[in-house]
Amino acid sequence: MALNLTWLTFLPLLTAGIVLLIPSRNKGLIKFISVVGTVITFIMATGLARMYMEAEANPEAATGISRSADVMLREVYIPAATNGLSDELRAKVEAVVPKTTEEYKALEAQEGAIAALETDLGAEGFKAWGEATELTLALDAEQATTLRFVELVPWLKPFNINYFMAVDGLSMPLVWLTALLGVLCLVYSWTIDKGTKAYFVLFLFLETGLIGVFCALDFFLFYVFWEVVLLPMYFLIGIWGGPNRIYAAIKFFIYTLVGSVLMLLAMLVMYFWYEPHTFNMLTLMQLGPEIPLNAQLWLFMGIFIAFAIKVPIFPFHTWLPDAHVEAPTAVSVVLAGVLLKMGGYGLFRIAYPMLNDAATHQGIVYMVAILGVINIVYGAFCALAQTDFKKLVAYSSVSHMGYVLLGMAAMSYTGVNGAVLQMFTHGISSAMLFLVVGVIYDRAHHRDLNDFGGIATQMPWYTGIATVGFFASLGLPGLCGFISEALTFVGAWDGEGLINSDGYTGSSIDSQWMVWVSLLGVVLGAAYILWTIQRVYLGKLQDKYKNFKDVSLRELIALVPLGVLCIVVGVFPQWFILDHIQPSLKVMTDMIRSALPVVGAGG
Amino acid sequence: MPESTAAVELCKLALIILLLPLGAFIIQIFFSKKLPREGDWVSTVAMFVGLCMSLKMLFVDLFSTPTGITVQKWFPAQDSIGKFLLIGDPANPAFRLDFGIQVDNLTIVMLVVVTLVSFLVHLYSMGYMHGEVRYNRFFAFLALFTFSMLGLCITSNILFLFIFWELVGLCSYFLIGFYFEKKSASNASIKAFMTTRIGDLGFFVAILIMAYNAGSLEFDKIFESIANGTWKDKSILALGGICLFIGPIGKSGQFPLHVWLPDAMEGPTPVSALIHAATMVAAGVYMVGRMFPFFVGEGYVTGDWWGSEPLIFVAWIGGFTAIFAASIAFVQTDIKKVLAYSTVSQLGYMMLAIGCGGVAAGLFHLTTHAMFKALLFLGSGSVIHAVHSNEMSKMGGLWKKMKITWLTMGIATFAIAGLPFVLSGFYSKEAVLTTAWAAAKMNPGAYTIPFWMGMVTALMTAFYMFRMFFKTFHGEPKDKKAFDHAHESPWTMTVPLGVLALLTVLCGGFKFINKSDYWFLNRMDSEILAPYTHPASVNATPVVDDPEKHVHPLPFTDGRVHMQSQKQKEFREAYGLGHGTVTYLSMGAFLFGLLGAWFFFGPNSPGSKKDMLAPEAPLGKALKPLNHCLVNLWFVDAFYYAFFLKALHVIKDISYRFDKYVVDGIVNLQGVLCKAISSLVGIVDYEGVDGTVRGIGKTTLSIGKFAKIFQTGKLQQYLYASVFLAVGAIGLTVAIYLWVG
Amino acid sequence: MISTLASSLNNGMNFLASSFFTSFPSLANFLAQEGTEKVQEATEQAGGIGLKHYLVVSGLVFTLGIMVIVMRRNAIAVLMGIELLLNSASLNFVAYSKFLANPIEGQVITVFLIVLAAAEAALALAIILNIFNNTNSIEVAEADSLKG
Amino acid sequence: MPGSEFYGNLMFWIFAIMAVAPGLGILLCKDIVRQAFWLLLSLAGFAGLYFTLEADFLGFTQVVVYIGGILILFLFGVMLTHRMDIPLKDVKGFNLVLPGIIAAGAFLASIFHLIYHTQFKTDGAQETPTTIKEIGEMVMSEYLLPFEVVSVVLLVALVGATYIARRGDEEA
Repeated sequence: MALNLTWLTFLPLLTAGIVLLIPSRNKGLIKFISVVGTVITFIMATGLARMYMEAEANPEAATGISRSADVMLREVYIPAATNGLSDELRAKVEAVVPKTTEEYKALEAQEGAIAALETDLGAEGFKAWGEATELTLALDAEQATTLRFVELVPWLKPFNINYFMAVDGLSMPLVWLTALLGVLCLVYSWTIDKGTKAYFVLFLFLETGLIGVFCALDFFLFYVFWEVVLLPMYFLIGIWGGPNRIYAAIKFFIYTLVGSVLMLLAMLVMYFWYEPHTFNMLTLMQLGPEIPLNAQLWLFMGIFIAFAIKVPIFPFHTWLPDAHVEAPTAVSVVLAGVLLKMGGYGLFRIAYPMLNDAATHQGIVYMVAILGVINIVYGAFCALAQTDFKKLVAYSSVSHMGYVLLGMAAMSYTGVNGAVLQMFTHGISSAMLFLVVGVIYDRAHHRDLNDFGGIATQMPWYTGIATVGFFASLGLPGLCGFISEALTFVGAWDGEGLINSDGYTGSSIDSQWMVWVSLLGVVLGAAYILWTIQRVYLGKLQDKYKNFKDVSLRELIALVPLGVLCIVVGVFPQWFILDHIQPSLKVMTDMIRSALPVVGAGG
Repeated sequence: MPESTAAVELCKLALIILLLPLGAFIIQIFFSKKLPREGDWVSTVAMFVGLCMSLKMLFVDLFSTPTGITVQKWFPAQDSIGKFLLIGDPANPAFRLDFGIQVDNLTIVMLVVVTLVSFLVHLYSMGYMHGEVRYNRFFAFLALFTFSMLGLCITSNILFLFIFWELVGLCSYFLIGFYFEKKSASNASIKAFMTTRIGDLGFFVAILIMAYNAGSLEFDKIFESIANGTWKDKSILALGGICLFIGPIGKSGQFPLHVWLPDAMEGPTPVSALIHAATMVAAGVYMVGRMFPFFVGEGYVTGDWWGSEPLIFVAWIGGFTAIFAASIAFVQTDIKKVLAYSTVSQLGYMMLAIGCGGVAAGLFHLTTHAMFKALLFLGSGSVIHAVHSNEMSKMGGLWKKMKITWLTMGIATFAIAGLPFVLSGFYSKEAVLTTAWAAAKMNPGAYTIPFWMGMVTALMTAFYMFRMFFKTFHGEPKDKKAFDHAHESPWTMTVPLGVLALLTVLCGGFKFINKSDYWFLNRMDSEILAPYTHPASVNATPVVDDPEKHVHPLPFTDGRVHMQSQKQKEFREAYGLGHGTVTYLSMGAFLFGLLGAWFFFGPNSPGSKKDMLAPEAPLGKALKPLNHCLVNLWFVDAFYYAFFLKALHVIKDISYRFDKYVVDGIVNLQGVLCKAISSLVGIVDYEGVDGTVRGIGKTTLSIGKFAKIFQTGKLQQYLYASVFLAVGAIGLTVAIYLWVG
Repeated sequence: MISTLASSLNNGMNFLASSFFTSFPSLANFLAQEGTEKVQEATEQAGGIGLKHYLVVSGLVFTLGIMVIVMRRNAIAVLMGIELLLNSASLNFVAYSKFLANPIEGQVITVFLIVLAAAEAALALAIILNIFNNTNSIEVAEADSLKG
Repeated sequence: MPGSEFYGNLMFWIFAIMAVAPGLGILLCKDIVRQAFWLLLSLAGFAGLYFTLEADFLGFTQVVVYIGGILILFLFGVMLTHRMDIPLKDVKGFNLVLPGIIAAGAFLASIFHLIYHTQFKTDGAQETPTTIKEIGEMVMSEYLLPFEVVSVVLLVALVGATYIARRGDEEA
């Protein structure tokens, strides 16, 4: 089983296949196989991450590990792409495909060369040549320097769609987090006994979709995985959910679907209207300047709304509390831990790099920033008003995702790093919180905050871990929450942002009032978390909670790794993760800011 | 600059002191149940070792030269985990944060204070907390607190200071809410954490300003960027200073955000002693002292410290808090509340001192205050332990039963009231007031009122402290039963009291130990003046010894010359002259405070006999409105509760209702809309299209029925009908023919 | 509608009467022996037997035929009525052929008409016999099984 | 001797009356057989009219076919359907008398109105040559198709009539 992205993505699917074969009677075997499947995926993900880190440290050594991009292109892609042609034509095409961008420029320089090529290669041959050249240019471009573990095989040749999977600084942490949460959630849902087989198969299916979304670098493939994720979630919420699950599942499904339709529209527009008809994200990124500004604005809005629904951003967030309240614990852990990151990841991977003129447009920057601030403060206020434990945590997720937007709008190095790290850290802390809610829900079978009290005396270990989780999401220094928040705020305040009113230097969000208000959001965050801790854990123990057992092994396995992760990221952020995601984010930020008339210094 | 081996040695020592409590905390958390005596000795021993090390630093380094040591910096692991945060390429980083350790006079003093008080409190709580339900958890939090407090003292950059600052806040949250079964305790802990968190908001914005403008967050880098003008945006410097001070307002309980400190008395007494008297609240003072050049801003280069707004802001807040808190302390009946408000008042004093430019005076007062306030708290702890109640109404005449506590608390009360020339309290308070006096000379408009506030507070302090002393230990025992079984506390509690009492006396005596005047002030000033006064600063001149103006150059041994600008010169002179008048004034304040307290509350004094202050008595009636204000803590708490909390609840309800009905409403509306449209389409489809089809069917049927009538089967009728048709046809053709024709 | 019927009825009556009586005065003219061709018109105008006379006769016979069919209840009587109708029609044909351009055509058609009448009568009688055999009655009214 | 027209006219009126009057007879008398004989008279009147129109061949065929053939057929019909238990007299019943008169009157009025008002474009009495030759030519030349069709119709009628009548016997 070679260590590459394809195996990583489709291993859960394979496990799901195996689980399907097992008769649904012996639940034990089903659970065991699926957990083993996710554990292997997690080990592979860690291995890949390890290799990615080494590759970061010394790029030269990396070539040995996995075939680099252009080797993959030469040996795998071109033979596959041209296998339809006659042998001598294939040889001719392979010979002619330029190795580097300079070579292509030289070829382009002498006029008539390409026309001559077209004649002697014939239509079929010329089409294959065109696609191969386009890919070489894409892989040679600056964005591709940090791509690793490239998988490139032509998929739907007539439409120039190829199976293009790769991982860089932006997606590696999220892939690893998905694998980790996959293991923890399956272990946690060991007690699911209603339709176990369906539950585990759907979960593995979901995990494949998620890993696929983060690795896909072909827009079409991205969209396919995006929909693959949507389907199991619908069933998981719809069948194993709480009392009002149907409403929540439908609302979730339709909301995301509407968004994905907008994205599909934008994708097709970009495919059909602009010259090199391709779905390949890297070429589309180079395509940016050719799209006129107002077209870019329209496309940007379409894609932005699609991801805004997923993030979720203020006006489109109402599905989140319902989905979370109704979803079973393990599902809402994955939902909060990873699904919300698909939106943020999408904005970073697709919306900003491809449409960077629109992204750096003053109006859009302000819109995104203001939406971020609203998300933070509005989410915090709503969280304060909740009496349902899980809904409170859901709204806290809405509030925390606001930082991602703030960091993104700032588009300074620190801001972007802060935003990406926030996605990772929020994934950990919110996953922990939802597990914490799940543990207490399994015992008390209700989530009314005012009805709890004094759990600390009855379940000390559980309270300890829950406190770590709560204070991580509160943003206490020394835990993961603070690092990303601090970076985001420094980034947002950072003068080297994009544009401000009096010209193109200074902080992107110009007036620092946005940071002041978001800090107010942080204080409110502290308020509702402490209030929750007081209502649930402190105070006198009610007699009906007298016989609660403390945290069981299953719950410990789910909670402890996240707790440790919280502390490790909090104490060693740079060593653990920032060092590795830094270079690719720097490349991406430079590319996006290149759309600026006056390039802000790399502050 | 490569760290000299000596510096690295010193910083390593500091690092060890830092990590000791952390180790104790980890051991306590995980293994306390298995350890004998639930592991309380683990953190106590750790504290003791820490204390010995810091004492070594004190005696070895601080005494080594008249001006102590210069700044020693060391970055433990700058390339690996030490490089805490690095964004952008290392050469020109967008944001860089390294974990560095900085040891200088200020740090050593703080280390000594923190470890000493922490050790004594540990010792004390072994006795006081004996038998509590979460005994091991208490010591774990104490260790964690000490760790974060030490971390705060030795970091070399502002963001790490902020990190440890919040960790300290967290520990105070845990310790205040230790008895979390009591709702009031958990409320108090939340109140403490939230108020400090609001303060931290300002602190964090200041950090953001520094990160952007100064490029780096190291203390020396920030001051250098101000000094050599690389600071990007001068206008924001003042705002930065004020924002930075909002942090200490929250943490050290200054005026607007002081509300949490009295409520923090819900926690166990050792916690109050350690956290809310000696260390945590002092963190704010330490931070202001450490960041003094930033507060002064431009003035630091020109030497004119008394013009900058942030500094004036600090002085004013400090002065006002002092007088404000002292006034409330008059009417408190709970012994710990009195001490809490006295702490707030004394902290106001320290802020006033630093605000007037006397960093050394402020920190000197901080040190002495740490000693006697810790002593006072621990003493009150043993009294409460004996009487099992905080209310002074239950006490009285205890001096017979608790000789040691009475003696030690007596010394502390005299120290804080400012017994002239004998106890440390007098010297540090006198230093603060002289600085204020000198500052009033330098910038009369801004500093005269804070000076007088300080002076009045001196009088009030003496008054309420002796009021507490007399009410607790002298007069008739008010509660017979409580008095009977009151007994002296065990040795673990009384030994710390003795040690602290000894130190309170000793601190005063610095003056005699090595003869040079202002032992403490020289070391602190060297700290503030030497490294940051830019040699090329405007018209800086060397200091010349002038005995009658009490101006003495700092005796640097490493070849540096004590430079100071014109303003500094004037300030030094005013300070020297001020000594005399201020001493007399503060002696007067002490006497008046003592007499007033004795008069009203003394053992057999006229006031207590006739109970002058009773509500019905003439004086009592006159003071009734003032009393009402004081009892209600000047309505600050009530205002906060009514305004902020109510607003919060209202806003949260509005926003959630908005979210539920409007935003969600729209989504559901779309759902409902779709259903309505689809049912409409259904109806149209069924009635319309299908309707017409059925209609056609029906009509043909009815026509058929109608037509049946003619199909009678009778031949003749057919013929009959056809004849008529023929006739009709003929008529028609004729008609048409005529009509056409 | 009724007034036109009434007026056309008395026109018809006085036409018959006038033509009946004018034939006699023409007799008188005749007696006065003017030329034959003049006599031709004279009989024309003067009431000689013209086309209209034959038409009137066939109209009358046709109406009587209808009355017979409608009023008689016996099937065979009905047949007789039909025969009357057919004969009046054939008379018309012959009358027209007499007074129009090609005198023979009308007669040829009448021959065919007579042949058809014969065939029709035979068939009708066979049907009547069949009805009679089935229902033992040849009441026209009773044979209404084809009612709608 | 009075002019030939006189006799022609006279003959016309006699035959006209002979044709019309029996119609009333058929209408009124009850006995079916008498009706038959009235029909006989009417047919004879028609034959006479043909003679006045110099259509002698027709006259003869009328007499032979109509009176000789069809009338006799009618009589057979009457005899065959005659049943002892039902008196030959017509049974009163379905009285369409009044409506019948009205219908006839209306029809008559409209026919006469037409006859009276239309100006027939007559070319005057035509000299009609001996009709039998002419008719034969016409039948054999212009009217060949109708002649053939008529022969087929006769054949069909013949077969049909016998079939229908005989089918009745089988059943019985």
